[in-house]
Amino acid sequence: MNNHQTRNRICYAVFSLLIILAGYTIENPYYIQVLTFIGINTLLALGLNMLMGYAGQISLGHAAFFGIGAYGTAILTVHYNLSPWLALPAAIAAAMIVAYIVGIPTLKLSGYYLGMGTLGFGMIVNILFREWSSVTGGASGFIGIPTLELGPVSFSSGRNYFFLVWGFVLTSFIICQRIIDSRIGRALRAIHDGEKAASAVGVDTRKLKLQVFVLSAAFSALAGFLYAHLVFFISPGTFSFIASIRMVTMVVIGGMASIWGSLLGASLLTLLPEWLHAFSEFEMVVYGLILMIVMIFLPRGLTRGLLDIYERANKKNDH
Amino acid sequence: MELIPWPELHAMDQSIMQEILQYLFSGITNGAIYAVIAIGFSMLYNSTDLINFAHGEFVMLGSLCMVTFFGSMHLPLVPAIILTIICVAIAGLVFERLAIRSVKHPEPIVLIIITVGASIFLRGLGMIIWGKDAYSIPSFSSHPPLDIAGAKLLSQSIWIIVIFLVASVGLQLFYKKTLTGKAMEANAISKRAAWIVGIPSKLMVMLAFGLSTAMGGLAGVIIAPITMSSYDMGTMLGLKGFCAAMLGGLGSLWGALIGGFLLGILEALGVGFVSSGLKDATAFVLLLFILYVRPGGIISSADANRF
Amino acid sequence: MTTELPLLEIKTVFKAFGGVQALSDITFSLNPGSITGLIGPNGAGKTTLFNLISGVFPVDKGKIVFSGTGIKNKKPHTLVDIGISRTFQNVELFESMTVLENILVGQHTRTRCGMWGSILRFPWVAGEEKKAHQFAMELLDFVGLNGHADKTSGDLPFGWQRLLEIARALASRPKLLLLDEPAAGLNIVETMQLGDLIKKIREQGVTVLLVEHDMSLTMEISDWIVVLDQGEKIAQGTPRTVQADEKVIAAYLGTAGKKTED
Amino acid sequence: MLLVNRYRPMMLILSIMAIASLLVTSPAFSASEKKPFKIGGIFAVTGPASFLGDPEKKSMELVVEQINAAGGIDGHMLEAVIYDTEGDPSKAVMGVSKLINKDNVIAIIGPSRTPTTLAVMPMIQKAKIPFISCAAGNKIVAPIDPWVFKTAQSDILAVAAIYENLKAKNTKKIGIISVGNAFGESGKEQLIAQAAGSGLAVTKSETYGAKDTDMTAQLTKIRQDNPEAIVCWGTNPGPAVLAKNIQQLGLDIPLYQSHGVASPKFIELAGSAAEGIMLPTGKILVAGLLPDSDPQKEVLNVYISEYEKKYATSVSGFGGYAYDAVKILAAALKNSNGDKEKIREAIENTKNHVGVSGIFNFSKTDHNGLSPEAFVMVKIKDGTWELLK
Repeated sequence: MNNHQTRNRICYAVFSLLIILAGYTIENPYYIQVLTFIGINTLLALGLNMLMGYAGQISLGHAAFFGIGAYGTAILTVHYNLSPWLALPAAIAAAMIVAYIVGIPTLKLSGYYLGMGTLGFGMIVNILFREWSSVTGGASGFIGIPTLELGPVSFSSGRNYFFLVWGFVLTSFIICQRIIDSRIGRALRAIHDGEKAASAVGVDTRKLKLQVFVLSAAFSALAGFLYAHLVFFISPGTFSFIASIRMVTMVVIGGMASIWGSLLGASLLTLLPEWLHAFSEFEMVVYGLILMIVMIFLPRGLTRGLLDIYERANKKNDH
Repeated sequence: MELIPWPELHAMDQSIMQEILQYLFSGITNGAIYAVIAIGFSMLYNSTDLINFAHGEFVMLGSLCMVTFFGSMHLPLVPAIILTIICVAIAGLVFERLAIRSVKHPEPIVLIIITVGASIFLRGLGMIIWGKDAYSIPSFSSHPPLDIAGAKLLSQSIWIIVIFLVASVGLQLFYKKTLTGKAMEANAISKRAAWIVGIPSKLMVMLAFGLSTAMGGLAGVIIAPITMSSYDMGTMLGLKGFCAAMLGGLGSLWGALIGGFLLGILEALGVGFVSSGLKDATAFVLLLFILYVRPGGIISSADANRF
Repeated sequence: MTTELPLLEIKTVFKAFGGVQALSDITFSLNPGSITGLIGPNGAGKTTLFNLISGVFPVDKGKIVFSGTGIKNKKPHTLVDIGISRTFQNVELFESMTVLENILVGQHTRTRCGMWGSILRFPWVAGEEKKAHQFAMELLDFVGLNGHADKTSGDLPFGWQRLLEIARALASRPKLLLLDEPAAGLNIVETMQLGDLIKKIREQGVTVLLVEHDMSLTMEISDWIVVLDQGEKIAQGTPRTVQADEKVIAAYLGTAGKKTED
Repeated sequence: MLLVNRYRPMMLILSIMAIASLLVTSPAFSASEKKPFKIGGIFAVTGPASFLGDPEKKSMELVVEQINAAGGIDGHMLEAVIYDTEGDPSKAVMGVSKLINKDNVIAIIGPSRTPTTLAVMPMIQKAKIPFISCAAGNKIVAPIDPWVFKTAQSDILAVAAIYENLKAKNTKKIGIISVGNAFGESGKEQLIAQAAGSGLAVTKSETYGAKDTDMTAQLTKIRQDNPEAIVCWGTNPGPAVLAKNIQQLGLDIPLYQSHGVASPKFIELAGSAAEGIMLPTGKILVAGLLPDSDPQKEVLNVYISEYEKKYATSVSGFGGYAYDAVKILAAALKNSNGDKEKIREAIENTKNHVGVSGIFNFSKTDHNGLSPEAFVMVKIKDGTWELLK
């Protein structure tokens, strides 16, 4: 146990060092921006991974919370002139409240029914973003979201924003790691392994599932907040069904029930289109093929899959 | 207070009736499309416990094949339809053989991602083969629309409903009367038991896949004349069909039928009496309501916990 | 036997599934510190009764009283909290987790660190974890699985999985332990060890209700036997009186007797 | 769990690899001897707006090729770097960031859609780089941003052209149906905003989904108030479905479409239902019908023949936005020596530039530079266009 904690501490120390290193050595604002997007996607994947990987509950509508975070801060800062730093907790709270209300009936479902329930919820929220145009700007989008500022520091420049996003990512990683290593995390994994047995050893499965649903909504909303103040413009398309599917894909490709898998999945899905650019017309075909092949041969995601291969190779070497 | 003279009142009534009838016809047309797509979902789920998120793309393939065979190559109607359905079914079989059967641990999440991957792949393929443009083909027959009490029922709608009825009666007969159909049903209920009595389970799954994608192709065929076909038409249709299947009760043929028509009609009435902008929301609000109140769907053949 | 209040009372309980009456008019009670065997041929309703006591299904009619309070319609996790713990007929471990983690989850109701506690790591949380650890180790010792704490539970041999499941059930410090066919799938030696373990559990002051097909085991360790047949209670008493009961012989031992012989 | 923990560092290495690979994927662009002017293009080449982005990309490549064949600008060759947005604002932001920071372009053409344009504008403002959008939305140039221009005709002008036609026919009541995306919404806003000024009453304003298969329900609702005309605002294929539905329902109400369907594809899709439909369009669609006196005629003919020769496909009404943008930019690049502020000023002072989409007269207060003459009204007759006067 102690060993495990030290190892974790070393990992996070190295990780933070890498962030600082990257932030100061990478000069080109484009790369900084790409890494910032990766950070935001990592937050999305991480939140959903807590729900899917640890609690074993699928959600095909998580982009709704991403959107609530983004629209929440946009509406509060632009229409009500609120400071973004006050809008942040408000937007996150809004997503959490919505998650709580929706979660109570939805999480009673399981399997495809849960998938469809969350999908329907996501669609409805997206239609609201589009149709409630007096507040959200409708299909044309919401313009004029302000720059984040903290005293003399302005988060408009790439480097500052990079550190802000990755600071949040690091904090979120630590929060999730702590939850996973705690009594709550064990109970979550127990639910994943067998809901009936978990409830028979005293885990209030409904309450816990709801808590994690709310927690993952909070991470998604945080990502939405960061997205809105990075791009300064949001439109409903960014938070559509496709976005929800992308989030699920990040989690599954990266590796379920793995914090680092979220990072890997988010990095890959952010970078993949860049790499596939060379295929031009064939981009979609190749993208679809990659998804299928990874899932067929490494159904537990890249992180676990590669570990398995590594272990097998090691075993062979041993004998 | 002035009383409205009755002939006028009568006229008003009539126009409202005519309107409602028109909404119904509009709903029935869309509903039949949703129902055919929903049947594809349900059939597959029934035999394999799988939801094919690429089903909408098979509908797209059907539509675009029809554009090629009927629209550009000018084949006669029936051969064009049959050829299209065969092509789509073959695509479905290849997909099952290469992708689905290679999965060692068929967990729902893994299968969802694989079928989503397939849907992106097929969309890309459609774009390469047919390009980014939309296509349209003429209606199967050039009858003028049917006029019923002032409301118009499009000739293609009649085609859709007739083809839909033929297909569902055919399926019903297949399941109930033929040995293969019964074997498929047995396989759906318990793979082990079916295997023990000598039903080749793998073949049955493959057959189910072929039939399901063939239904998808059929849906594409009947949609092609009323709307425009393009490589990206499948996603929304697939979602609506899935929605309809869930509404009616996943795994039930009659459920798919009821779900499809209910969805179509409510959408049309939603446009008429609520707001056209919220049309799609109508479908999904209804879906959530059903899921919360009666998770198994209107005709629940199995409990909602089935994975 | 004693003048103490019974720990668990089943009072005229009825349960039906669809049209099938699974249990009708069942009444009996468990004395604190006793081992009670619940027997009956297949389909007698034993597992259904277990599921009613552990809150998996609601009771149709009648009452179940635990330590003086009615527990009808309480959720399984609340029942664990007030002291009822169970195992399953087909072992249900958290297979991807280690042996130790399984027992730590078993202590879920006896620990209280929540979301905030785990995120902020309050000073008391570490203490709680440490205590939970110690107790888990003690339990592993108790069931004889010491030294295997870090193994993945799904990889254990079946007999050990049984023991682990019992240890996990004990982790919630129950007053009443429900064991659903604990000897199924065990060999003779393992069964004997199991018998000893159940007696040891009773010595710790835990009341045991046991469903078991292995007659020799049941008759040997039980203080009291309740016999069900087709959803009805047909007899109860000490092992000796039950074995002599003609109704039981007719309904149960007559047919199942063969089973004990082989 | 422990097994996984042991390999945590490995996962870290994986993530380092992911980051490192970023750096690897950047092919270092080596400057050619002549030090070319690098200009960026960003269009929705694929995705739902590819009908805009694809011809725009082709048109941009066409002009760049021509200019280079003619010896470039002041001896500098033009180099176009073009990225695909897929119509997605996030991808557009990434693409523009890449153009500005990695490719170091001196000006940017595109994106194709209003939301993607609005999404990248904050970056343009910060980077202070000349930018000519190909999107229709009026929000792009109102309020005016010094660095942002656009060549596509605003929907304001399109609506004005339709309303002028309606007014001439003494129409009083119209029904609107628009697609549920940015294009439809922006059109709807303009239609409603300008209605009163043209003496029109909008009785119903409905929307449809871009992928809807049937719109008879919306039409039934619009029909209730007996409007004298229906205006549909969308891009293919939705408006063609609508046209078919109107025909099938036997509605005898004149139908107006937007410039969003101004392409032969629309007639092909709608078939016989297209007959009698009226719409505003840039002159490119009816170049052959224009009188020889029309100042744009020559430019249009040149563009059409060059485009069709190079790509062996019929010209689209939308590629012209990029064609004009590159032409305007090329003119501004002259004597600029690549100085961004000079380029910007030169664009702002462009006068009487005869383009495909109209005659551009930019100024400090007008960054679109087009007048209502940029649009003509056409009617579909016998499967082809007929100029309305």
